[in-house]
Amino acid sequence: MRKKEDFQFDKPTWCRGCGLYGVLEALKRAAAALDLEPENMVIVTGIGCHGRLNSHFRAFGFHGLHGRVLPLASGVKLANSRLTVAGVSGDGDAYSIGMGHFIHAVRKNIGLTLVVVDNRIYGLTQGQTSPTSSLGFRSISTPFGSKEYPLDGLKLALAAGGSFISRGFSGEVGPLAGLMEQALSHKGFSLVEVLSPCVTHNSVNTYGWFRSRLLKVEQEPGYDPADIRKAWALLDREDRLPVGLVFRREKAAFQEMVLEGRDLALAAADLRPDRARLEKIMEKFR
Amino acid sequence: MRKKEDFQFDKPTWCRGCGLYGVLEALKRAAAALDLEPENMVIVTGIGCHGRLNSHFRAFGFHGLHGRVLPLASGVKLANSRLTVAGVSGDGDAYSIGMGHFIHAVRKNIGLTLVVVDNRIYGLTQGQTSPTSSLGFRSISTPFGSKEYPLDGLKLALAAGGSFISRGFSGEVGPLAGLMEQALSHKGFSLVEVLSPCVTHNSVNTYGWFRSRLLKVEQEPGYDPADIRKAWALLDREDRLPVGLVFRREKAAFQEMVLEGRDLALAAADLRPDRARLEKIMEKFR
Amino acid sequence: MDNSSGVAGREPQGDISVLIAGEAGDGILFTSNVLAKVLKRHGWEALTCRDFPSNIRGEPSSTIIRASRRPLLGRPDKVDIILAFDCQRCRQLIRFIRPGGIVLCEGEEEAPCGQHPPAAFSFYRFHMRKEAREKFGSELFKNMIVLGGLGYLFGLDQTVLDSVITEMFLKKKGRAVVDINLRAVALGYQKARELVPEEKRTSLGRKLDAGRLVLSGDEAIAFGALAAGCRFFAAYPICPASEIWQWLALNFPEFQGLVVQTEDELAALNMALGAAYAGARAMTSTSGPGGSLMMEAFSLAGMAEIPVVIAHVQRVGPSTGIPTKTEQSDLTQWVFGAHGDFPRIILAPGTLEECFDFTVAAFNLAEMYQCPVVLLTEEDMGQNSRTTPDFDLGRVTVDRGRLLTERDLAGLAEFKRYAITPDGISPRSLPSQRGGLHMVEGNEHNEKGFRQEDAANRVRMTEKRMRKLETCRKDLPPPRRWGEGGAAIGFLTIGSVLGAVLEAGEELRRRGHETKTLQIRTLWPFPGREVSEFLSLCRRAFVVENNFSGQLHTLIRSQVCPELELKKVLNYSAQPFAPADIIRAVLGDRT
Amino acid sequence: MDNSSGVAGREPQGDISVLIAGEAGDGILFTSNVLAKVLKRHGWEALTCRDFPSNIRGEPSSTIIRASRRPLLGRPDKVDIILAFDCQRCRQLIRFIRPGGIVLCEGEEEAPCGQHPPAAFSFYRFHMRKEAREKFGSELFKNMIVLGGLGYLFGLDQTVLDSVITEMFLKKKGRAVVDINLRAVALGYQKARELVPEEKRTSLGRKLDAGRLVLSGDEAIAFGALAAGCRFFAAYPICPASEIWQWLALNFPEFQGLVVQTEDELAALNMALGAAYAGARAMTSTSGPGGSLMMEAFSLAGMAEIPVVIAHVQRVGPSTGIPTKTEQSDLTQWVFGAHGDFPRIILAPGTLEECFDFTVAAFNLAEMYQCPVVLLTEEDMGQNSRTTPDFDLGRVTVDRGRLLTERDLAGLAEFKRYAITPDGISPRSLPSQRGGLHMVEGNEHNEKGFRQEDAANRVRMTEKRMRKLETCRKDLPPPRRWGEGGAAIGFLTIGSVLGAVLEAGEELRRRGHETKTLQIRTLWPFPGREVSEFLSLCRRAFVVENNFSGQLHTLIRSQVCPELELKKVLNYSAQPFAPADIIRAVLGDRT
Ligand SMILES: Cc1ncc(C[n+]2csc(CCOP(=O)(O)OP(=O)(O)O)c2C)c(N)n1
Ligand SMILES: Cc1ncc(C[n+]2csc(CCOP(=O)(O)OP(=O)(O)O)c2C)c(N)n1
Ligand code: SF4
Ligand code: SF4
Ligand SMILES: [Mg+2]
Ligand SMILES: [Mg+2]
Repeated sequence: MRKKEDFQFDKPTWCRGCGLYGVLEALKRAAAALDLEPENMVIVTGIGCHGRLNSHFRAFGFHGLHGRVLPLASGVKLANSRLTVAGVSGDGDAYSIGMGHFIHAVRKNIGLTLVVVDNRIYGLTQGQTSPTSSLGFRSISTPFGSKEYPLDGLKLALAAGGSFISRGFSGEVGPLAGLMEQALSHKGFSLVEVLSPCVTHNSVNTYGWFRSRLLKVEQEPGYDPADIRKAWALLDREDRLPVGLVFRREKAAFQEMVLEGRDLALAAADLRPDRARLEKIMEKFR
Repeated sequence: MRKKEDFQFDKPTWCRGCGLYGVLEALKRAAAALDLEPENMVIVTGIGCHGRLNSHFRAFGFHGLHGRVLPLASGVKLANSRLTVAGVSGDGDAYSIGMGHFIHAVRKNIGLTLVVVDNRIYGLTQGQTSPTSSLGFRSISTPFGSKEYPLDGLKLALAAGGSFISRGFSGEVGPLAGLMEQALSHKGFSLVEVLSPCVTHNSVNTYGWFRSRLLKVEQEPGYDPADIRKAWALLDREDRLPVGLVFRREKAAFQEMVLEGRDLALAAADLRPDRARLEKIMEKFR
Repeated sequence: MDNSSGVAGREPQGDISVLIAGEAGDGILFTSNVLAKVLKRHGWEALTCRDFPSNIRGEPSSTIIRASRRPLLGRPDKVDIILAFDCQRCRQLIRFIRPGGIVLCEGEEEAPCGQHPPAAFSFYRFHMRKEAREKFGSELFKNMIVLGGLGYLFGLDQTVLDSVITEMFLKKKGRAVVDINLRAVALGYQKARELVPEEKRTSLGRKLDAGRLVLSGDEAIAFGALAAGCRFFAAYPICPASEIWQWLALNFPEFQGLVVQTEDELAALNMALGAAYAGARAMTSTSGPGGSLMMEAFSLAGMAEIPVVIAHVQRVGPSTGIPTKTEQSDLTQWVFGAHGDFPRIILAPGTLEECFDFTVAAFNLAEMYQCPVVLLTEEDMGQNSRTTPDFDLGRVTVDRGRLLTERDLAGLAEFKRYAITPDGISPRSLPSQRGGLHMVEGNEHNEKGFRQEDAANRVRMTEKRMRKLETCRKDLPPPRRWGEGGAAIGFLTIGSVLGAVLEAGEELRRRGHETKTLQIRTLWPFPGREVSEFLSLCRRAFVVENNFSGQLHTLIRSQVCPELELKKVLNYSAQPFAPADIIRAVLGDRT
Repeated sequence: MDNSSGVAGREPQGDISVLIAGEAGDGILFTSNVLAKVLKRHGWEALTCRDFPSNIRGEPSSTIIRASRRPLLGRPDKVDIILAFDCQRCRQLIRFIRPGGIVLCEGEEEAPCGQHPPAAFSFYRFHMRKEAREKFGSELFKNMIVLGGLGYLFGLDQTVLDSVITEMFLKKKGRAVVDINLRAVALGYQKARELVPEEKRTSLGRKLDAGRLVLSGDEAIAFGALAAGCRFFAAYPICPASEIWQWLALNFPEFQGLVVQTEDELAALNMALGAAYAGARAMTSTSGPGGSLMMEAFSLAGMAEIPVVIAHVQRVGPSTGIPTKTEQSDLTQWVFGAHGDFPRIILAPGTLEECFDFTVAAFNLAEMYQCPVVLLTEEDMGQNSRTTPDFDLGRVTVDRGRLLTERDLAGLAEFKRYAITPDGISPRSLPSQRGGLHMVEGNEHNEKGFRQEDAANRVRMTEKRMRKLETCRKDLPPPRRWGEGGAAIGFLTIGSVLGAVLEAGEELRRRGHETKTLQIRTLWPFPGREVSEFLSLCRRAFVVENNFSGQLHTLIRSQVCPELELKKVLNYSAQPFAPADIIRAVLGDRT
């Protein structure tokens, strides 16, 4: 059985108190709980403070482009579907520049886990308003208050046909690790959004602010994460922030469908040219 | 009072029977019904068969890039909010490559009308599977059947906070024109998705196929387009395709918020340098 | 020549072409592909040359099909036969008929189309559409009637025509469909015979057809990818690159390959990068605007040292331009575009064999040098069909470069993914390999792959990466020389323009001007030495390319600064070069 | 020199610099900006030179602040003072201290940081953090203590320091905050005086400070945009361009301008195009990967002839590279990138006045020539603060080119948006204008803007568009010559490298080598004539630029093919040039 320390690598340099420490801790715990081998895990990150995560998680890591976590991670998964592939992204990375990929990866139900570290700010670039910042939010990009309605990634995932939709809070690492564990075991696309304070640039959405608004779905009487209408109604509440496993359904995953019947990972294919078969193909051009 | 012929320009070259004829006709009728001046209308199109529409609609026209109808149209609207700005896009243009912009324009509630001509195929590029094509759909891009779940633009618009969400059918031009008329009068972002057969490349989703699945929301007993949960439940039905005004709410539009208090369109600003005011600004650097 | 079919008719000139003109939607593409195949089976070299609108219906659309005894052809200047679906198109194109040619037009008008001196060409009304409707109940059969008619006019062997059509329909549509189509062909043959006297037609005899293929550049690249072991293809539809996809979509499943349609080109290249990183041989293809959208990930591939192959089939730009027509105006973008300095390899095949071979090479180079490799062609090469000698499948090899096995990894004291080495190439491991754990970084990083930003590391890592551009030179296709070494006139060209240049060269020789040609086959790293050498042996040099600004010319000048004045022969008409364009430029040049 | 403050101390050398070294998050940026302003108020020329990590916390971060009597400076090779927040950083950077300099370090260690001969420099422990905690209850005040300390070491006039700080805090934070900060400054001054004997410090006297500003290149561009009548700015956050946005976000509202944060760079440029088309003067700004993402819409702007301005502040590439550091490796991308041939204008300011003036010019050029105009700078110019003479606001003019009024339109028989004209410029109308209805097309189109694909139209329209590149030459900033016309050594350079080159030139002259410099200010269309002329008057020529591959060098060669060998002086260390780098290259050159 692996321990979470098996996934630790080096010391992160995030600001003291940053929610990302909780995210990293939860991911390590989840990987340990599932006894994953670091060699069989690939963590793909976007550009942002969240993007430093895989420098400190002992597994294969790919720090790609801003907003392109999902296509990159999808390529990895499809080339070798035996790998556990997780993306770690931010509210800017996944929900602003990466929104197109987000909807389509959810829709196709590609077997990845996406952790969206939502600090409601662009952390790394020194604190601009993000698509999850609330109307009126002041920052260096909107010094007189944002005029944009914030978006809800979970609602969008639900609308896009998501099969595993969850939210955690980096101030509560235990439950977050639990969600990640389930997400990493899910065959299709799994979303774990994490409410995660940026203590340096966001003085509005603090630990306290989040905590006072959390609504734990497992404590809701009669809540059933298989009921899509309940899930929608829950997410549509404006007063509270639901956390926990909001929705889950079984649905064939993209890689299961497209790789059906293949016994080898694409990446393990024997590449030696099979002359006879190629000759046969060439006949088509005669 | 203008007539629809005032908006006609030249003869389109779409395939005989293409749903786009219905879309063009409906848009002309809507513009005429609202007595819009061609000079105060801008139609922005994407790349696809739908992209030919503004070559045949007498108004200002901008045939931009594949997938970028919305940012382009938003720029026009924000620079001159007195204009009526409509985008005409396709299922590929708006929902595949343009998905990121779609979600964000809906979210910000920018005062545009977006007509998405959904023929469930990439028409212009000779018939590839699109994000609205159904699972198993065969085309030159998926000769052995698509392995992707289709998406529902209306659901996504609802989840993104849309304020005007509707769907029409190019086989029923009258109701479609009615929707467009309402959409063009809406202050915020208005979506008019049009189920529109491609008679050349899509032999599955024909006029008959669509017609047999239509569910006219105004004929649903007790349907209330102001009720978001009802709207969600309606869209979540898998057996039928709701058409009509599915959802509408009042919500300040982006241009109303950001241009508040301005008496001139940005495009009409007096550009002559005001030396005294600039001198004052320059003082900041002393 | 073995004129075994023995049909009577005008002696074949060794070169004959037909222009089929109609509208988009008329099925001209199908007709020309069948004809090209039939010509090939007759032992002739064939070239199709399409001129399609970027529209589905109702706009002028035409194709030239050319048969010749020599390979590597340009677009013909004049054609021997025009076959038009309506009078308007016929009038527009009739200027292309050679003196004495044959024009068949379906139009309803009384008078022949176009004004011409009575003897300039022979004009006939040929009612393919009407006959199709009346005899077969559908206009769809018009193309079979056209094929039959051309069969007669070219003096083709009907059994060959019939067997090609049978092959095409039998499996998918069954015997009955084949039969009715063959009857339509026969009708067309008969109708043409009734119209055109035997002595007016050309009779293409049959030669031996062995070891030859007929296909498009897109297909050759797709086949090359399959042969090279590519098993992952992610792309977004775009003309004129979609045929690569279409071919792979049909042929990959049997080889356990995967084609993924992505939401856009950003996703396509990023997904291919992910798959390549995970160990699959991965590729994407695109054109025009799609290439621009790939610039960001292209730069990442260079920085992160991911072996990926991008096939870019150029079309007319800028912006949406003319999506269905040919141009070579993305050369400098791929060589100099994308932000930052990083190693890249750009290959530009000029023949179908090169399309195949360079694609195989591209996958090897990508893995050997751990960098993005671009296959740059153009619509003319990508979509038009040409005959070619068989591809040499024996030459196909797979070299995965410094990819380590788990055993290799176990033998290492420390694995450094970005180890600084004399040749710039670092060892590579794949996810799932024991001992191979590492970070891949798009930020500047150290040898272990971790972000590091100090000046000393920056300098070392930049030099390491860029060193690969020197190391790889020995494995790149050098420029290819054609023609007489001693010739005073030198052409420098690229891609499918080669055919027109070589043909122009032959004609110029007949007119007393010896020429030679240097075909640039690797655009980057630029083969400066070879180009300088070639130029030093020219008295006059012409850079021949399909664009406005002379992008190849710019590139050459930036790299070799020749003493000789490099002249530009440009064509930015959205049409491939005709040899005549080049001949005119050379003869008109007064220096 | 007017040494009015009369503080005692070492005679000022005409040049003095301090290196402040700590970690990201230490507030070094604030300190250096205050200091630069104070130095300017003393009548000195100032330059800040930051070296920040692309991280929020905990990684080495430092800035040099340099004061000098001459303008246009390079990064100093050695500094007079080092002020370090901890011993580790101090040891890393101590090699930059000039002999006899002063080192202040907060660290807890006994021994001085770094090994050095006893007399090499004076070392002191200076406890800004500790004092801040103890005396003011928060480490935040450490920067005030530092400012006070430097005030003493530079012999600055305390009233100036105090007034700058008061201005900064009074409005936003109130009197009480100002007071406590001023007390911290005073403490720092006193503590430094207790440590460092008066005769060791430098005393910068005060000169007249009139008609001068201190700001960054990003701010100068933002101000230029405002002055030019830009009222629409759409962008996506990215270092090191965000300061343009931040300044506009603060200053636009008063001028009824609008800043929109888009979801990505694709949207940013497309939105700016939409606004420009609708008649607003519109702009976006970006860097590195954002530029790559804009290539597609850049090409559209060229084809559709939309006047748009793009400010691209280069950073270290490829890919994410080092986002916070300087490089000039996107030159060829903007000149040759994006698909297809289209007209574009690329301006590269090398001074703050040029940042301002060229931005104003960019908006005029964009409308006069109806094409995209790029302002290309680099992190060093964009983010570092420099002093400059006042911008000449009297020079600001607005020329909207061939934009028609409704009256003009009424007078036309027919309005053709893309009319073919001798100079390539067509009349333009705006949405809402009566008589101005037209189509804008990214596909190839005819004069009316409707898609048209035939060869003749294609050729005409391409030539029309590209003609603008010739027509516009007369209005573009020509290369600027610096130095002695007769000098044998010529430098060619671009952007903010200018400072280091000019400074190197002065030093070389002192060592007996006359030099001259050609500053390329318009990259495209390339000023070939002027560059050739300059080169013809050089005996040796060096192209000095901040990248690995010599992108300016490549560009020059591609356009002028000089007989002279063009030597490269490159710096790809992610640091701006120090004059010494250039001097070394020239003196080391053995030809
Ligand atoms: C294409 C591109 N555009 C912009 C940037 C600059 N950039 C770096 S991080 C970032 C946003 C970070 O926000 P988020 O994704 O929320 O991450 P956080 O730092 O908050 O974790 C941006 C805009 C970039 N690297 N690439
Ligand atoms: C960036 C880019 N990628 C690809 C294309 C090629 N392309 C042109 S139209 C089209 C899709 C058309 O589908 P849709 O939007 O549904 O329009 P339709 O033709 O069905 O109306 C594509 C992929 C392009 N023009 N630009
Ligand atoms: S800036 Fe914010 S998100 Fe980034 S490390 Fe600091 S606290 Fe965390
Ligand atoms: S291809 Fe389809 S969508 Fe395009 S014009 Fe024809 S019928 Fe309409
Ligand atoms: Mg964030
Ligand atoms: Mg479509």
